[in-house]
Parts: sequence; C-alpha cells; structure tokens
Amino acid sequence: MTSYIIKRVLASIAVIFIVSIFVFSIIHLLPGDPVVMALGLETPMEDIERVREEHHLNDPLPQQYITWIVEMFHGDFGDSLIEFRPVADIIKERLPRTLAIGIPAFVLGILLGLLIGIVSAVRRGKAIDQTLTFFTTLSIGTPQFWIGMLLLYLFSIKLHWFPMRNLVMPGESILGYLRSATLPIICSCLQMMGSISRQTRSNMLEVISQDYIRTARANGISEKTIVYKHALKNALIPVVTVIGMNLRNIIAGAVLIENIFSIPGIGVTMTNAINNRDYWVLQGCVLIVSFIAVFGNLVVDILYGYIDPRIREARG
Amino acid sequence: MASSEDLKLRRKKNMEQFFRIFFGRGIIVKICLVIAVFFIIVAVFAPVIAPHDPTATDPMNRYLPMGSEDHLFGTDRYGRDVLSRLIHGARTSLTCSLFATLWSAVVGSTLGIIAGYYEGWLGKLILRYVDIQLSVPALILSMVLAVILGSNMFAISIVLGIGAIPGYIRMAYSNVISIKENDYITATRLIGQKNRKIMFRHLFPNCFASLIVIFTMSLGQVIMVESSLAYLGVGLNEPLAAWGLMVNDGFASLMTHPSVALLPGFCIMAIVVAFNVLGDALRDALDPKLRGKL
Amino acid sequence: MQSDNKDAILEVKSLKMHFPVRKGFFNKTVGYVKAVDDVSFVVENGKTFGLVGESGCGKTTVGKTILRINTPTSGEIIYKGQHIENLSAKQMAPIRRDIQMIFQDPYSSLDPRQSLGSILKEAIVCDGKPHEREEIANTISELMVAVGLDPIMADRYPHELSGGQRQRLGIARALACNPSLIVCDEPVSALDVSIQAQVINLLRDLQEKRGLTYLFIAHDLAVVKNIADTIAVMYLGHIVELMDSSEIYEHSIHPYTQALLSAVPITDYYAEKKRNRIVLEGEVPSPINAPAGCPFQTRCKFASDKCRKAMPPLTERRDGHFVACYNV
Amino acid sequence: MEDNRNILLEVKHLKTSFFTQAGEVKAVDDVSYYIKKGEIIAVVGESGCGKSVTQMSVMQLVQSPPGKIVGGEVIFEGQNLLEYDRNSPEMRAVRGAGIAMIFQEPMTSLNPVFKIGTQLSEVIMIHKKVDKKTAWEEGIKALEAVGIPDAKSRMENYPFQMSGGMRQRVLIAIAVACGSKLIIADEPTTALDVTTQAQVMELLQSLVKTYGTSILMVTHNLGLVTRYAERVYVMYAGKVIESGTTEDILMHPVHPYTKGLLNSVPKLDASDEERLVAIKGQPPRLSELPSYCAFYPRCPYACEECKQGYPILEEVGPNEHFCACWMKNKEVAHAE
Repeated sequence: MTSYIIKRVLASIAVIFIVSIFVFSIIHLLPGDPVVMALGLETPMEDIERVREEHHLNDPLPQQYITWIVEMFHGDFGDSLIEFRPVADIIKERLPRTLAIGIPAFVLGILLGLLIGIVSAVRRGKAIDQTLTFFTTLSIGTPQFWIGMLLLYLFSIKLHWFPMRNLVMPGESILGYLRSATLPIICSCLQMMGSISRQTRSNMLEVISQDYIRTARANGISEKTIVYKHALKNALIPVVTVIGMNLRNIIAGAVLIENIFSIPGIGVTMTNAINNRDYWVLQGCVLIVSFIAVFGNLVVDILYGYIDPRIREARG
Repeated sequence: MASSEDLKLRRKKNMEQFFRIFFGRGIIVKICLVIAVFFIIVAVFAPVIAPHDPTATDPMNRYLPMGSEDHLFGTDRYGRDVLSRLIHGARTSLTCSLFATLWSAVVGSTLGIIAGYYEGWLGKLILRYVDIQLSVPALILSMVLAVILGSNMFAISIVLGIGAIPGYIRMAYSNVISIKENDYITATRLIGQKNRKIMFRHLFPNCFASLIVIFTMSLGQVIMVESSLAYLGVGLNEPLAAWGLMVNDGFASLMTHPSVALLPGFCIMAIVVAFNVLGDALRDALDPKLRGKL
Repeated sequence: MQSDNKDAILEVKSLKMHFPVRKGFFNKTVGYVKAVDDVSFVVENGKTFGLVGESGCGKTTVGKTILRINTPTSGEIIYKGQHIENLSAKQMAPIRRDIQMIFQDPYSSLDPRQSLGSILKEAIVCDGKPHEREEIANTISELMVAVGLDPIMADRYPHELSGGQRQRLGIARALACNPSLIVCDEPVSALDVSIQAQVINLLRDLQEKRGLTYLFIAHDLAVVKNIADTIAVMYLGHIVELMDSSEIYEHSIHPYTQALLSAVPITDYYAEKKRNRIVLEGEVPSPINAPAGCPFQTRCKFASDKCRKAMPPLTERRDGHFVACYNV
Repeated sequence: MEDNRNILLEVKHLKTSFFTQAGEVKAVDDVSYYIKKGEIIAVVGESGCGKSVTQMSVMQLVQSPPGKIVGGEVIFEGQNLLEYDRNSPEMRAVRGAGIAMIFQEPMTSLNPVFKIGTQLSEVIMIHKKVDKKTAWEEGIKALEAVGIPDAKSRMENYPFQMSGGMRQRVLIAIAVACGSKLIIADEPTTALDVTTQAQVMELLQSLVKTYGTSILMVTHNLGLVTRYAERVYVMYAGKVIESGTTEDILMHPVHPYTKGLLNSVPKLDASDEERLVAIKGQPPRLSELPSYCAFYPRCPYACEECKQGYPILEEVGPNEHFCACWMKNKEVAHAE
C-alpha cells in the first residue's frame, strides 16, 4: 500500500508542476500590458519601463517562469500590481473566506446528497422518489448565480432574514457568521448535492439487484439490514470518487457565489485579477486552487483503497 | 432478402418500445420536451417573434413594470424591451452552446476512442491532459480563454467547447475499455479488419448511446457556463442580447425591479433542466441496460 | 512428440507463455504466471485435436498464442511448415485469415449493433479483394444455410437470436474466411444440452464437408471425447497425458486423468453405480509460484521425492499414447 | 399418497407468472412435487424451463413486480408458506434456518466488502439468537464441518480471496450452522471445475448422512442426477413433463423430451464414432407458448392428437413413474 501512496503523491506533484506551466503560459497569453493596465494610460513611459524592469517582465518567458517558481519556494508568490502587496498576504487574507463558505457547503452537499440518493433509491418509483429526483435534476441544472439572486431577493430583500452582503467570519461572531453565510452555503452546495445524490441513487439501484443481496434475503436477513448494511457499503464506495471530483466544483463555484454575495474571497480576487491582468495574483490563486483540487483527489484516491478491501489487497 | 413488411414491422415495434421507455419516466419528460422545443422554435424565429429591436434603447421609459401595454415584460435600465431581449437571448445561447457541444463531442469522443483503443503512451498522454485541464478551475480557465480569444459568438463557442471536451474523452475512454474486452472485437481483428475501421465501425456505434446522453447533458451545462461567463462580464458583451448579461444587468436593480434579473435566470434554468431530463430519458430509451447507471 | 508425419498442419514445440507479475514501486517483475509451460503437440490435417483441462490449466492461452493474439515467451509454432511464433502483425497478414476462432460466450461474440448479414459481409470483404454486391449476397446466404440458419434472418440483429443460433453465426463468420484451422475455445459450454448436441454435430459435418482442422478446447471431457480424434489433458500449464480419444475412458493411466474421469458422472445408471470414485483433495495451486517438479504433486497419491524435484517428461508408452509421470 | 409423516416439503399446483409488456409469461405452470426428510431429489431441465423460478417461488424470493405467485401451495413441515407475507418474520425464520439456498455463481453470491466471518455470524445470530462471540465460534465450527482448512483464519478473509469451490462451501456452512432441514441447491456446481464439483457434491451428500438434511438439486447435468439423486422431476416450458425414480427416468424414459435429452448427452463410456442424436428446433419462448404440448414443434412423435390440449401427468409405471404425453400409451416405456 505504501509504495502505491508514494507513487500517487509523486504523480500529483508532477500534475501540479505541469498545471503551473499550463497556467503560467495561458495567463501570459492574455492581451494587454499589465503594467499599463495597473498604472493607467497617462503614466510616462519611463515609469512603466521601471516597473516592468522591477518585475522582470522583460525577461524571456521561461526565465520569468523559473524566477516565479523559485521565489514561490521561498514563500514569495510575487506582488500584486494593483494592490502593491505580496500575493501571499492576499491569499492568506482571502482564502479563509472562500473556505468558510466552501467547506460547510462541501460537507452539507455530501450529507444531503447521500441522504436523498439513498431515500430515493429505497423508495424507487414512489412519489418521494419522483419529487426528489426532479429536485436533484433542478439543483444540477440551475445556474448558481441565479439561485443566489433568487435567495437574496426572497430572503434578504423581501423577508430580511439574512443580510445581503459583508460576510462575518466565524472568528468574529458565530451568530453573525451563521446569518451571513447561510445563503451562500446553500447556494454553493446545491450542485454537489445533486450530483452525489444521482450517483448514490444509481449505485444503490445497481447494488440492490446483485446476487449477494439475493443470498442475504435467502438467508432470512431483514430487508432493512440488507439495504442499510449490505447494499449501502457497496454503493458508497464509488461515490467517493464523485466526492473527489466535486471538491474542485466547490472552489470553481466560489467565483460566482462570491460575486453575488460580494464576499471578498479567492474567487472574486481571481476574476478581478483577470480583468486587471494582475499576473502574479492570478497565477498564485489559480495554483493554490489547483493544488487543493489535486490534493483532494489524492486523499480520495487513497481513501478509496482503505474502504474497498479488494483495492487494498490489489495495491498491497 | 427479408420481406420488407417484416422489416417495417420490426422497425415499428422498436420505435414503439423506444418511445414507451422514453416517456416512461412520466409527465416530467413531456413537459421538458415541450420546453426544449419551445425554446428552439423561439431561437430559430427570434427576429420574427420579437416585438422590438432588442438593442434599441429608449431612455424615456426605463424600468417600465411588467405588463405595460407596449412592453409585456417591461423594460430594463436602458429602456430596452425585456421580452425581445429574452427571445434573442435564446438564439444567442442556443446557437453558441449547440455549436460548442457539437464540435467538442466530435473531438472529445474521437480522442477518447483513440486513447481507449491504443492504450499505450498515446492513451496515457490524452488522459493526463484531461487530469490537468480538470485540475484548473473550469470557470477561471474559460474566463481566461474568453479574454484571449475575444468575445464574439464564434470565440465563445470555442471556449465553451474546450470546457466540455474532458467529459467526452472520459466517457468514450471508459466505454471503449469495456467494449474492447468483447470477443467480437477479437473476431474482427482475426478476419483481418484494419484498426481504423474497427474503431469507427464497431467501437463508436457501441458507445454512441452514452455519448448521446453526455451530449444532451453537456448542452445544458454549456448553456450554464455561457450565461455565467456573460454574467461575469467576460463572455458576450453589450449590447448583444444574452441571458447571462441580462441577469448581470438586472442585478443592480434587484431591489426595485427583480423581474429584469429573475426572468432570464428562469429561462436558463428551464432549458438546462429540460436538456438534463431529456438526457436521462434518452439514455434509458437507447440502452435499457444503462438505466440508472450514468 | 508424436511422430512427425508429413500431413501435420500445425506443430507446437516446447511452447512457453509466461505473464510477468509486477508489484512494488517501480513495477519490477516479482514473478511469472506460467500459464503455458513447455507444451508440445502435433495437429494432423483434417483432424480434431482436443485440449482438455480445468480452468487455469492454460488451454485457452495455448489457443490464443497459436492465433498470435499474444506472442509466446519461447518455443516454436509451425503452421503449414512456416514458423509463426514471432511474426509481426504485417508478416502475419497473409495467413491471418487462414486460422479462425469460435468463442465461448455467444452474447459477446457478435457486435450487437451489426445485423447478421453485415457481420458476414465484413468477414467476406476483409480479404482485400474486390467483390460485387451480387456475389456477397449469395455467399452470405450460402454461409447461413451451411450453418443451419434461414437466410431470411440476415436483417435480424444478434439480440433477436437464441444462444445456439448466435454460435452458428459465429461459425459462419469463421467459414467466411475459408480457413484451414479453426481454434474452438469452449464453443458449446455456454449452451443447453440439446443445443450443444446440434452445434457439435454441425462442427463434425463441416469438418467432413470442408476438410477443416479443429483445435477444440473445453473443460467437459465427455464433449471433447465425442468430437476429438486425439486428446491432450492439461494441468497447470503442462500436458500430462496425450492419447487417442477412443481409448481415454479405458486406457488412460495418468493419476490426474483418472481423477478427472472419475469426477465426470455418466448417465448409464447401473454402470455409474459400479464406478469407484476418486475425489481429489485440496485446490489447484496458484500458477504464480507453481511448485517445482510435477505440478500435480500437491494432490497426487503417488507423489514421491522424484516428482518433487523434476518435471516428468512426456514419454511415449504405446503408439501415440504419451504420459508425463514417473510412477505410472 | 405416501404417508406424509416424513414428507418435509410438498409443492402443490404452484403457478408463478411474470407480467411484462409482452403479456403474462407463465414461467411456472401448475408444478407439483415433494421431498422427504433425508432424501436427495433433482429437478432437471434446460434454461428457461422454470426450474429455478419454482425454487425462488418456494422461498418467495421472486422479484415482484414483474413476477408474482398466482396459485398453488407450498407446504413445509405442515405449514403453507404462501400464507405468510414475503417479508414477514415467519417467512424470514424459514429462510436460512428451515430451507437454505445455494446459488450458481459462487463469484457473486457473497458480499465482496464484508469478511466471511461477518456474513456467517450475522445469519447465525438471526436464527439462533446468540451473541456475536458465540456466533463467530459456531461459524468456525461450521467452516470446519464443510472441510475448509484452518477455518479460524479463513473467517477473516474476504470473498475475493477464496476460490469458487471454497465459496460454495461457505454457503453450505451457513446452512449447516443454522441447522437447515432442506438445502435447495440451484445449479450449485455449474460454474465450478469438474473436480471441485465432485468435492462439493460429495460434501452435500455427506450432509444427508450426518445431519439428515434433504437436498433438492436443480441442474441441467444429467450425470449429476444419475450419481447423486434418488428421484427426478424433468421440466420443460414451465411444466413437469416426467417424474420418477432416477433408475426409471434414466433407463426407461417415456417422454420424448427425456429420451431426446438422454440421446443428446455425449457419453464418456461410448465409442466416439457414435453420432449424438440432437433434438431439432429451438428452445421454447415462454411468452409464445401454445395451448397444447409445448414440445410439439420439436417432438419426433408429434401428431394431430397432441394438439387436443395440455397433456396431464399420468402414472406410466410402478413406484410413481409419471409422464405427461398423449402419445405415451402408444409405446409403453418398458416395451422398448
């Protein structure tokens, strides 16, 4: 098992490394000169030249990439051209806000997804199954920014239950956090809940028709134990991979959620960085987000081995 | 050869069976089919149906409420008729997304089949590419690409297509890997058939059912991404009528005139959900064994 | 090795097929699955050579290696006088269609998306020569009639056929390339008894009419005995006994063949009651770390030190009767 | 009829149908049979003849919809099981303890993600109402009783770490552990190698001697019937067409289908020049059965008289040799 884990870790590092090259080159294809965008059109040429020199923008691209990577190992992600402060600080300040919405949404999405998936599989064909399945298709098919707006309109503008903006971090006040973070969390977890419940439902239906379920029934085991012990464990194993895939959607979704609920998180930072061609901020954020996604997949892959004895033995 | 009635009879029976399973999921499928067809008709006949020119501003009567006589759905911030913008928005979204889904389906499934059939370094390379593209947050990648390629309809459909390719590659790859184990593939090799022919006469038709399902579902997904890009101000830009843009535009006046923002959002949801439901129904009808699998 | 008579269509000499088992960080090879370990036999033209043995004994691997679906680790395969053991795909092309295969699972041997007619058409056309539509249509009907299918069904699809009918179409597809040798890999095991008999009789008729040679692979001794002229009994990658099929019930002597025969009950009620039963203990050892010496030593009651040291060679006891055992 | 003091299970006029789009498919059409304590009987037939659906109906395990038991009685130890609801506690008490079942595919009959010990002790706990520890020990004893070497460590194994033959033994161990009076073996050895098949069949036969268990063997392998079964029921297209002692059925078959089956089985002991006499035509499609003898299209003796309706099972010989065929009185079995 350990040699498998080491191989997977190295593969992930390689992926992140290639992702960094991919991200770096794509971003440098963005039209427009970042310094001009940052300092404004009227600024005299020498200042522009001086700032370009300062940030090694005139070096050949591969060299710039290497300096960026080397500095990154020293914890220096480069500076923002707009805010004149290290990208590392920006990330340190804003990433917690994205995670304050992302992590609860991730957990809520898994729990609700599993619950709905199991209930609609067990009650297959009945009314509750049809409603839940339709609700799941709705939650997958609905654009997050529209749901956000709808929730804002209903619960903030009309009913005043929740504030429209300025997220309160849990550190400051739990109640404030709960009130301000509820809508974004609901909005962000819908997509994940939908895809997990679909996957759980189809796995459960498939597992329930397997031979060993028939053997369990023939041995006189009660229907409840069969579904919630024998079938459930087999059905949940493949769901783990869907959870891995969804980790990345949670963070990608943050871009929209933070835009609507005006939460100054990583998502908004990235969108602004694209519009302002703020290279280092964009590179740094995208890399961190990709790192989280790849790391998430790695954890899921290893977890998969421990849950399913067949895989554990094969990798042993 | 077989008598033609016998052939016609069997074909009729197959069609009946197809539609029975297709509509087997109940009334929802019928509703979604109506929604999808409705939007397609609206998109095709947009210029004819729309009461006003979607881009004509009328500063005099901005923010007219719903139901005012000349503007059924009222007007937006610049006094443009919301209804005509919705109609033209359908055309923009559908054409853009349909084209994107089509070309990415062809490219994606071909790459997936090749990766699955030739499993060697070529297969690994294609799969590694998919992992890399999926590691980068999809929306950010699309935004960057949209800015690079420009924001006309053609460029946006390229960007949307790139986003949809990994789904096709993975689906085609996993299908081909399992189909390859069948004896009829070995038999076809033994009779001297060329690899290229095997791929497109045997592998492609057999994963066609699941590719169709992915096609309908990614059509919905692509419309959502297109509207998200427009919402983030990176995709199609003013004054073109696009649902995402309308939602972004309407957000400013959410407090006072919610309909300007909520109506286009509702259209997006309706068509995306419709395509997803049709995708599910199509999957069951095309291949009963796949029921509940995808 | 049987006597090298001239009309041998296929000769296999000390064939070995070892699949590497990779483990650990650098996927280094930690062992080999010795699926086929030094197997030799000769197949005469127009005859049926039976390969019988339990699952994991390597009989299917032998068939696949002869078809060059995989490349043998070592040993020679001489087909019609030509060495084909390490020909490249291109070099195999001219004789590719001369050796065909019939498969076990009727449900996975036909492409569900192809009509019966187009399956046969593809087999006919793939020889690279030009064919008019007229000639193809006639050949298709001819082939279907030859295997006992009504040509009217050419437009049908595989899912509309029963298991037996699908197997017949598989045979028709093989015949479309008019091969000299057909490797039949458990062609009747998945069929019901009454349909099994129909397909066995069909194979025998085709052999007489078209002078075909069969390499018939199966685990059911009674089926192989009925159709094969010579039988080789395999165990864990080795041939342990090779003899004429009509004598196997009375004159086989290898302990494993004896156990195999005794485990197959016969339908003659009174004779069956009189038979003594040998029930083997334990399980077939795993081919990865197969024991040195005779593979059967772990379950054989005659096993002695000699057997544990070296693999007994396949020696000829009587004309055409080969046995690999020291104690018998 | 026999004094039913030692009749363990009696099935009377069982009818099970599947209601599909193609209409009602009568998978089991008026099937009756019985099994005594400590007896081994065989139900023989080709695929699609309803032999497995019959056993699933006895255990009320037929998937409904689309399947449904539409008639008949299943008397087990004097009690009609069909009176119980399929998920009722009484029915569950019978399953596994009263009647145990073994299936054809050993590869998929055990839950791949639970240890053998867990699955074994779980059933023991339900039927014997003991705690986990005692159940685990009983499990070990049961594995030893069915000849699995070092049973203690095998309890920790997962199913994929065991061979096909070993897994069939685990299923038999469950029956032994719960003291089942009847084991229904649905094609228990079809997926096994012939030497493993012999081991499993000898084990099943030994259970009759040591525990007095009755074995009902569902198979299409006539050889197994000859060696192990005392009485035979031959089924075709959902009906029993001939039944009797093994000796009568194998040596003096009356029904043309039974004769055809016996002639199409390759004989190990025959000189191989003998050609097999195959039954012509295709197996019957249960959804398109005629209202008369289903074997008519494939029967060498078929004539107009056969079309008068379903032939009824009549006694054609001593010791309960029954046959359902209009033409049977023309050639009495023993005259051949």
